[in-house]
Amino acid sequence: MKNKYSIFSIIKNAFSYNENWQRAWRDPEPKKEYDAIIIGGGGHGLATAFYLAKKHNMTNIAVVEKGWIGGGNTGRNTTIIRSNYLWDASAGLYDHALKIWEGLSQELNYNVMFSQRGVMNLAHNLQDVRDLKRRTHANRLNGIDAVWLNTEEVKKFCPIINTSPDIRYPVLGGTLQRRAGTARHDAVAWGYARGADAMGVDIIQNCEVKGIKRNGDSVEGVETTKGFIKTKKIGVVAAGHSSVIANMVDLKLPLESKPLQALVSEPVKPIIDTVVMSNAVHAYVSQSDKGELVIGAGTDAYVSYTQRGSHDVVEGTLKAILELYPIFSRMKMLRQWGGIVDICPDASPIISKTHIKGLYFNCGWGTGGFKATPGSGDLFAHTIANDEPHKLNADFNINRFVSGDLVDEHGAAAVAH
Amino acid sequence: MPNWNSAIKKIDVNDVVSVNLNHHSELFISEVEPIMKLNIRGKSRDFLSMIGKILNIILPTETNTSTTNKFITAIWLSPDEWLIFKNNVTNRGAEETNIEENLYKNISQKKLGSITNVSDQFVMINIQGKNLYELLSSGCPFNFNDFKNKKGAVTQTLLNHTDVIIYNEDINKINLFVRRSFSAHLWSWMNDSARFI
Amino acid sequence: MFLINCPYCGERDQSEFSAGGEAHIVRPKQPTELSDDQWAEFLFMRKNIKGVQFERWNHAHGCRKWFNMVRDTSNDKIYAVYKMGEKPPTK
Amino acid sequence: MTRNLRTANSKFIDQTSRISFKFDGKKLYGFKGDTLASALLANNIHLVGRSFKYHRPRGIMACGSEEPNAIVQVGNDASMTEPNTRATEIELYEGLEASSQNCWPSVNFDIGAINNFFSPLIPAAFYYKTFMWPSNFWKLYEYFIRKSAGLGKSPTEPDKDIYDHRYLHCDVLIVGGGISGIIAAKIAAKNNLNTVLIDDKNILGGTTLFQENECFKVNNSYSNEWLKNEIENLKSLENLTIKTRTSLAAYHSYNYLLARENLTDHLDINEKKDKIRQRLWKIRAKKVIIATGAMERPLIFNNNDRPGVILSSSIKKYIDYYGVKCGQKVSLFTNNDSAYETAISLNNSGVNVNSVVDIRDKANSLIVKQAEKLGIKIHWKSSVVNTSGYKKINSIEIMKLSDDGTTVFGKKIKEECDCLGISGGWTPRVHLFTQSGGKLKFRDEDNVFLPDKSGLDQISIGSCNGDFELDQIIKNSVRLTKKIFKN
Repeated sequence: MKNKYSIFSIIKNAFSYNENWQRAWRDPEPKKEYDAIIIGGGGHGLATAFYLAKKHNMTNIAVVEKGWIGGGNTGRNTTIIRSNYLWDASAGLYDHALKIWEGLSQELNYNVMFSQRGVMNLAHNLQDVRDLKRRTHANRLNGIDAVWLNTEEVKKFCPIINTSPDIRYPVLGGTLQRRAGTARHDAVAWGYARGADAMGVDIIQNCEVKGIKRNGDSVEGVETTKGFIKTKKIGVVAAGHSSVIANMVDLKLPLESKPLQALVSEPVKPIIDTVVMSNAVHAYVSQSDKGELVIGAGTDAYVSYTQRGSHDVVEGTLKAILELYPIFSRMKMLRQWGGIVDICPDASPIISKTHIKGLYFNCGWGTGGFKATPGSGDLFAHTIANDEPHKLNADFNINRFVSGDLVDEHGAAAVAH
Repeated sequence: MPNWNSAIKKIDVNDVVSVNLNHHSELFISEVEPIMKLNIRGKSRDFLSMIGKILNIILPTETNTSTTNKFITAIWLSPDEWLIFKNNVTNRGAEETNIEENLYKNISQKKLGSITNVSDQFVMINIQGKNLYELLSSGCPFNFNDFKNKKGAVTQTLLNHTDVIIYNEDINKINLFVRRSFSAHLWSWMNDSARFI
Repeated sequence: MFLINCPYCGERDQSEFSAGGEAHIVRPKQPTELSDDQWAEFLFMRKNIKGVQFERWNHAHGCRKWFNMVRDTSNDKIYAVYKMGEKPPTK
Repeated sequence: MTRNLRTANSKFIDQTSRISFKFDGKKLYGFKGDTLASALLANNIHLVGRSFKYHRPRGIMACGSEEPNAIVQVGNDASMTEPNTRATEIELYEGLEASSQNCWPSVNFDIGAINNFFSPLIPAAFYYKTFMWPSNFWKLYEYFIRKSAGLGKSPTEPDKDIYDHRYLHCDVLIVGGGISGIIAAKIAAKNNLNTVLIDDKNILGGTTLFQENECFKVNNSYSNEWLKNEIENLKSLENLTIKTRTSLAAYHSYNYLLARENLTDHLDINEKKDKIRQRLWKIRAKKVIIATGAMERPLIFNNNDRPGVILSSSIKKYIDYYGVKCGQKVSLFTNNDSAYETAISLNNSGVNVNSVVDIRDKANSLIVKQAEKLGIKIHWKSSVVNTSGYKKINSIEIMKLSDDGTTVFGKKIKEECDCLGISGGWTPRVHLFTQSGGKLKFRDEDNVFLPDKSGLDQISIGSCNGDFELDQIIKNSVRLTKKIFKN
């Protein structure tokens, strides 16, 4: 890497008033042709480009992004990373990602602040207890570190939770994955962008894809606001806008795009040092390294691309938060926002070839794509480079909606949808 | 006969409030003693005329309205659904059974529509007082600005996330219908909210 | 928060309604005769339009009637509501 | 209390009822009507906090919701303490206890300030560039990073206060009770429309309320007197509901808005008991009129962040409204006429105005002439280039600007002062408009973003719509309000 970050580079640059830092990535004009084009400059898209270059020697590639990199769901999520999913296929996929997270800062020479502070999932009724215990057992069979905690152990691990038995949905226990945690979301996009750029990948921002040119059953290139770019392989990683791209080639996907909201409080000194999720009452909360409480709310039931959700969704979440954490009542919320998530009927993603040659889709991550960023990029790169899925994403093909081999993860998804 | 051991009792709100009231709310909330309530559904002209004949009432067809005669009131619920309740509290006796049977024979059995006795399903709560709409607007997204001046107006909406039917009986006097299983919850919510009105 | 004009009850707050997804997807009369592809198409595949979309809504906490809505999903503007069985507005 | 920091009389502060409060454990006094900020300034306390990263001293900089610095912790009680509250928005009450945040052991002597010394080593995006070696040390680094996070402290016990919420449906909602909002409210209510007017302050009137100057007259009386009369007339309008201490929190689609009404925060501790603290209003309005005004911009120069560097219009409010002198020797730095209003107000209250540093060649407006007539010194075509004083400003350096305005030249003039007012022009408060989904346009003449297209039934009037002159504000507020009722 041209401008490796180290203690020495920091001291060196301090002497020149920090005016000589190199740009972390270039801002090139698109070439006429690339070996592959990734549509979407979020975490997943940039990771895909990074691993295409790093592992598959495809460096003549470009990432085209409608806005700015990391400005979509990468910059809008609640940064939770975990792999405690129920089915073997999902466990394989998400734990593959978690393993990459564990060495990502070094791999990228960019600190993504991956913090393994643990993720706890609470149970509020007997059915929750059964479901979560079952999931814990399934996780352990798949080599994922999950443990069951009873109410006292929950309280011990996170003392600010109200475990009183007379709240409306009392805490009956929970699961804990200690390797799970959070990361600095923007840094993930920036780190992958810098890494990919250093290997020659062109990252083209403010470049919206307007159409996909086909010749029979193969792709020939993309029409963009910066002109036509020729390519034989297109990887679509456009999250909420996947259907919009698919409609350009008359492809229908099993997706619905819905607003998902999140909010953060004003920054306060550390008060909660883990991530607690509670599906039954829909409240999950963690505290960022800046001090803000990061709270995830739910999705609306209708399709919308507006990046704004309904107020009652946020209100319901905050009611639940205050029941579980009554000490937060006087805190003020600083920001609230929405992102557009594309949801598959089985709450699992699609990382797949399509019936059109050279067109690949990575979509349907619903409300929980951030955690999978490195794994998703790695596997999608493999799929694009070899025109074949890796064994870890073979089960996540589009065809499962025809064959019926669904990977039903509604129970393990954080947000009911 | 059902067991009317309801959670709802005839109470003046001020009596049950445990926290000091800052000022007098002048709000009276009470359950209306068990009275007959029927849900009737149907569409055809024959249905409407048969109902009219039996009950001596014209069912309201205008959205969010009601009609009333000496004995009963009919509330519009949807284009093919009404709620009928007796105006006065009477012992549930032969008279009520006769009405229901008569309707059943001439409507349900003749397949003109359907009759369901919801006397026990719905609890009817009477709320009176000049702060009544302030109480409702603590938990109701519905716009009562016009409703409150329109005697006989009806709406179905949410009150603190609970389905309710609200009937404007008179100025600052409403009847509220809520499913029995939610009634205790709604009652305690009203008691709590009334403290701040 | 939308303000939805229920074709039966008039303008009401969004919280009284529930959304029912894309409208005018006809349920096949003979599901057993469909191929897997056709069945998947009916069951799962959605246009998921960014723009003007026809969809079903239910006034769940009011008259409980289903009805249709024309809404622009790119800005949430509601153009029309119409009763079930009625022809969708063309403009 | 340092008596001489109060002017003899203010119409808005009740100098007969003294209130005691505590800041950083020290017992101080203010008056009824004060905010915590005005009371602190009256006690000559400027240093109220430390910056987030370098722990540089921070002082009160503004007088309203735009305050970026004076963010304090209110209360000590584990269940009732409230972090990150703007001192400029806290109304003083008997028994108030507040303290500075993000400093240890104290705001006067803060260990964290060492970061300022090492600041060249802590560039932007510092975290991402370091703490990666050795890889298993990250957990340790993170422990310390997290310790330095956050400003205030969260309560640790459940809140004992009571909160309420209520739906409200109206024909017209007017946000902002300044001169435009008052004009709109009057027109709306007189048109038989069910109207609601909200304002986050405790009284209506905005900045016009204390604008008593020859240059600003309506119907031959001072603008403040005219407006006071108008506010009095509002009381007789039956369709109008006025809610003060109510701030708009969110503007959702279909004119669904959330507002927070503050009911007891300003009351004495023993008066708050058993009362609702705050009420959330869920408002559905047929039409919304945004009249949120404008806020003054700061100016950019070296060390412009010292305690004692205050927005010029805020200095004016402190002197004219609260009767508090932000300093005894005040300098002003401006690129527009507003600072001259402050200079005149200060002069009228007997505060020594060192000079006005103006980057313009010359200005011939009435207000500038008035200032010149009073003998206020003006450095035309000059700029403040630096300030000194660690915990409070004690002097500024002034230099001449080149013809194109890009460089400075000549001799540095050093001017001693204990307060510097800065005025970089006005920024319309378009935040609500954009939150509602509205798109902005740019006006080149004075570099401001203005409301442009909106999909909702709403308008912006007054200075949040780019009108900064009194006659324009009145004329356009009337015109636009009447227009919105026609469709």
